[in-house]
Amino acid sequence: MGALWIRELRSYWQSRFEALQCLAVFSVVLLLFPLGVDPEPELLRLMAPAVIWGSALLACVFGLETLFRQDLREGWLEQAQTSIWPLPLLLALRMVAHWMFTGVPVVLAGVLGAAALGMSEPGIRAVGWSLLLGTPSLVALGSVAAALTANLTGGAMLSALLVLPLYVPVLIFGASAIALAEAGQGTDASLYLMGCSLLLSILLAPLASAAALKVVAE
Amino acid sequence: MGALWIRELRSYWQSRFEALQCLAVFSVVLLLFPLGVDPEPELLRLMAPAVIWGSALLACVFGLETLFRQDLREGWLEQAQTSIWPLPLLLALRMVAHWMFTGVPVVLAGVLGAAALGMSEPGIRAVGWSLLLGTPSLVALGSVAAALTANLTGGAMLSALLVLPLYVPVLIFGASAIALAEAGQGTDASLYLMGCSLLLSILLAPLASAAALKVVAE
Amino acid sequence: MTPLLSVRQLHHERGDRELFGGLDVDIHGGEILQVVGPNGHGKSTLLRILAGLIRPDVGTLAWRGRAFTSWEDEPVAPLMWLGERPGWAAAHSVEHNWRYLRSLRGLTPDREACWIDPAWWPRRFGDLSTGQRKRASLAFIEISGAAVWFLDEPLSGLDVAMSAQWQSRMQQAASRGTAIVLVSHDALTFSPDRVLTWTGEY
Amino acid sequence: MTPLLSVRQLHHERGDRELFGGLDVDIHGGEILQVVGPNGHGKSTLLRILAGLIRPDVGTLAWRGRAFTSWEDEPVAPLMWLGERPGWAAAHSVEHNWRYLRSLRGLTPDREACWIDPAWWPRRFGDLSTGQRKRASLAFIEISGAAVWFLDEPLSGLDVAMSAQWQSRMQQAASRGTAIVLVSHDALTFSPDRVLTWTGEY
Amino acid sequence: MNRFWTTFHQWGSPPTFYRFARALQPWLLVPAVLLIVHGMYAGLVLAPADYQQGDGFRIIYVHVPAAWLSLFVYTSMVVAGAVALIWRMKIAEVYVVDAAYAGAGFTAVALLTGMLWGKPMWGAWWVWDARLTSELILLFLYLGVIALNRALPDRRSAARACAILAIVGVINVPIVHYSVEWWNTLHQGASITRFEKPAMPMSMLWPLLELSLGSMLFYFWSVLLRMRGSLLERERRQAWARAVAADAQPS
Ligand code: HEM
Ligand SMILES: Nc1ncnc2c1ncn2[C@@H]1O[C@H](COP(=O)(O)OP(=O)(O)OP(=O)(O)O)[C@@H](O)[C@H]1O
Ligand SMILES: Nc1ncnc2c1ncn2[C@@H]1O[C@H](COP(=O)(O)OP(=O)(O)OP(=O)(O)O)[C@@H](O)[C@H]1O
Ligand SMILES: [Mg+2]
Ligand SMILES: [Mg+2]
Repeated sequence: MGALWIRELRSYWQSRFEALQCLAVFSVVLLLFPLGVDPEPELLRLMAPAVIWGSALLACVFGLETLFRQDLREGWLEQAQTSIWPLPLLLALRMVAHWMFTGVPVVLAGVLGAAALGMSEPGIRAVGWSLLLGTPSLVALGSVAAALTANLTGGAMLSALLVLPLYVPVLIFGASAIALAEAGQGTDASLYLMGCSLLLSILLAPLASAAALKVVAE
Repeated sequence: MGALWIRELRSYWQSRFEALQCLAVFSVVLLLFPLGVDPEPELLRLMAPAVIWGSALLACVFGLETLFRQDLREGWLEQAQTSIWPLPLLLALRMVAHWMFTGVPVVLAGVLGAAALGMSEPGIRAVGWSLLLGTPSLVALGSVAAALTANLTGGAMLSALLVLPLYVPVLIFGASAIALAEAGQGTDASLYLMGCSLLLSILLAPLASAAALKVVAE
Repeated sequence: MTPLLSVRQLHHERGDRELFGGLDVDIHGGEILQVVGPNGHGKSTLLRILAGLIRPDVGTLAWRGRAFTSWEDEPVAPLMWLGERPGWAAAHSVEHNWRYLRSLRGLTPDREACWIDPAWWPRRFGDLSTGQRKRASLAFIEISGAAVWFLDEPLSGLDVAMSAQWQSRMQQAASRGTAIVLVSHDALTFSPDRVLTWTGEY
Repeated sequence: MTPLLSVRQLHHERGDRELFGGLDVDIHGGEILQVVGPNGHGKSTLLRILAGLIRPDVGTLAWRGRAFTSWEDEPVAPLMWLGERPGWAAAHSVEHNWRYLRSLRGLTPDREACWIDPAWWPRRFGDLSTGQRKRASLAFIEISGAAVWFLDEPLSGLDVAMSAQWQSRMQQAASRGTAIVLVSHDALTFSPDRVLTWTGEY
Repeated sequence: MNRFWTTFHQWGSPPTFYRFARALQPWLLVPAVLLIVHGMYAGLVLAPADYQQGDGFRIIYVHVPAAWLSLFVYTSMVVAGAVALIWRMKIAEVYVVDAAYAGAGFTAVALLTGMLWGKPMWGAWWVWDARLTSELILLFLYLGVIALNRALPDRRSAARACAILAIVGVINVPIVHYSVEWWNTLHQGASITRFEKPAMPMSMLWPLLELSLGSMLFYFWSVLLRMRGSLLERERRQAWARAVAADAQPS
């Protein structure tokens, strides 16, 4: 297992530039929105929660392609199914590695972005925490959608369509935590909810994705 | 040529549900942003231009996968190169068909979305015009990026990264047209600029994409 | 002797057409079974069913005499699969693919004395030629220590010399007790222990 | 007689290795040229160069005696290409693919009397078996009226009967004046007009 | 227990279910029509106009049943999906897919009537309130199930994939339901609350209950109709399906 985990990490390390593109997409989307409006500081601050979380979400959706769609196209599933590891375990390892290479940079960039959008100290802290708790859920939920559309041509768009509604609760809690912090109120309730949904999705997503892959591949 | 064009349209018609997913992605992204903020009508109205254009842009980026990445993976390029049509022409046909099935629905949905975000009559009209002039440019510019990343694994994300900066001018003009209209001012200048960039990108994009494809395929 | 793998009363449909209507197959250790038959009559599908990749509509699969559930219980993967798609990542180096696939099966990354040309290790798998890719996949299968190999058209793409080499390597593996099920349209240089000519109910 | 297609003084590298160092090839109408050689010595690359898909590092290509630029000037596509990837869309029906590919070449969508099993027309190309997909691609090439065919391993995947059929179909086409360049590791049932054994500078 | 499983499997076998559904349908349709007709009459004619909203409130008789059903149908899909995945029961597979169409319809009706109602009440067709938005997300979930079902080529695996998607999306159902409360805990003073728990006179409430029950029966009738069609299509090569088809052919 250790060897497998190291290999998984090295896969991402070998294609680290690809993985960092997730960060780049996040930054570009984050930049696009202020460009589209009159850049008044007040408006920017109000928009900030939605913009940051929206960008994180979309970066994550773009990242799904590298999560395992590409591998599936190359016949990875057969190798995984005939391996000695349970498929959910393999998927879980992959998700963790994926998050480390795509989620973590987004969290860091989100904090920077929040500062750039002129948010307050507690607001920036809320951005950091909510992204830290939220992005793993995004990866986990995304993996289910990616698995469901695994052997479709043009499945990228369908998986985006399937996954975005699932992301909504995460978005709502995440953005509201930021907005509350900005308004000087406590964020514990929102973050607590995000933590719960994180636990739930981490536990269930590998199982659901594995089931989906098997169903779809038959 | 007529036969080819009809075939091109039928390709999209056969997979029309896939093409409509572009519309669905647009709508979902459009939804996400109001969810992230305090839904005060005033704030929503101010955010509207950025939100509508941002969603259009992202829907377009997701659509690139079906534009021709999938086909390339299946060996379409060799067939196109050995056909009797110049590659730029084939790409141009493809882009037009793609726009008809993905861009047009987005324009219509954008108008509806503008109404839902509580925009004024001239604002809604500006949304319609700017999207109508802007979405073809988005497709055209996107095709260049898709071509450049044609034979990369996980190229979806890289092409998103390449294309988003190219989209910025379109976004700025489009959003400013809407914002101007909302503020009760004339939008002709912005729309005129968008028309020019449309012409330019329609003329150049097929040539640039064809050149990129040939370079990348060698 | 109980067979390594056996399937009984196999029925399976694909898109309205019944491919198998009550097929029985036994696979014994040390035996090479060649499946031949016309295009589209279900050879590849049969192989996938035997390897446990798809569940048959009707029929039971037994592994070493016990009903098959999944391959996950064994310490070392008991079977190897070569399908149309190799399962190697085109964008990664041959070496990385090798180590990854070995670790998937709980094996150490040994790479001495295998059938891969040492010059290939640092190259991207996707940059190899058709036959080189095939050979790399086969080399991996060869030193896996698995009890059964399922090979769908292993010889296609290999040049004449390589094809002959692989065939003698298969024979050696069989003599060490490996069971091999291969689908191939080509005539083999040796005569396999058993030939299943599947013309089917198609 | 001027050859249909000729290449002179071909040099080409792939990843630091010189595959060809000054190769000359002529292709005449009505001739079947088989390219054989070990895996990875550049047969597929040679075919791509001849078909004008990649430009050689050094060397000139001439089509009917004139320097080659592109295939776009002719009313009907003069060449057919079968590579590793078929160029048919897996998600679309065989019929749709057929019509699309015909229109790419300026041909009417005729589909009578071709080598495709009529039951396949409505099916998704991706649902066909390996051999069926190969056969569909070959059927398309056969009735295209092109002057040259470039076929990279056309026989792999076909069953014995189909392989024999295709070989006789190639002979018929050659007798009608088509030039055929094929890469194949398999021994053919007939003896081709010319064999280029490419062991290369590899 | 054993008895239970045998019955369960028998009921789950397509021919048995087909016959059962055919027999049951009239018993659903007749009361459904009666309830709906009477409920409409009572609601639109007999019930007094609201002292605040006038006749506009009568939209409630379409809105609320549709909204309730939109949630109910999704929940039932999730249950059926679990059954389909665990016991590989064909009926449940068919139900997941076929219910999605009706569910999407109810959701759309709830949204549209809500918008129609919202215009006079809030002065806008649409506000970005959590209830409304989450209901819209529910519509997208339904559409996602439909799209996934259409996209996957194989019927059986498509249905099972849809079941997984439905189960993963179930989190949205409590969000729709409790959105009113949660939104209030997060943001105070949304103007909707006033309407959520109206103290209704019985003469207004009765027709609502009648209509809700009636539309639920009607829903069951229609989903059974769809399921029968799907089952016949799926099992078209089985003897029982051929027999049914032969019976239906006027010879
Ligand atoms: C597009 C706009 C609207 C949508 C999407 C919508 C959605 C819903 C949903 C999903 C429910 C069921 C909630 C549940 O069972 O938990 C519901 C119930 C209800 N809605 Fe709406 N609604 C909308 C507009 C309105 C308006 C404008 C009014 C009245 C002013 C209204 C009045 C009600 C009432 C009275 C109920 C029943 C409440 C209860 O269950 O106790 N709705 N609506
Ligand atoms: N998803 C599907 N829908 C409908 N038919 C299918 C599907 N998948 C496979 N088939 C059909 O099932 C049959 C069996 O395919 P299979 O790949 O097992 O054949 P095969 O014997 O391996 O053929 P080949 O020699 O060409 O490799 C073929 O006729 C194929 O067209
Ligand atoms: N992008 C690349 N980078 C480095 N080397 C490459 C690249 N593409 C191909 N090669 C090498 O070029 C050589 C020629 O490949 P080619 O596919 O032409 O061989 P081939 O003769 O067709 O072999 P086969 O019989 O296996 O099909 C191979 O050794 C291959 O490894
Ligand atoms: Mg096969
Ligand atoms: Mg080759």
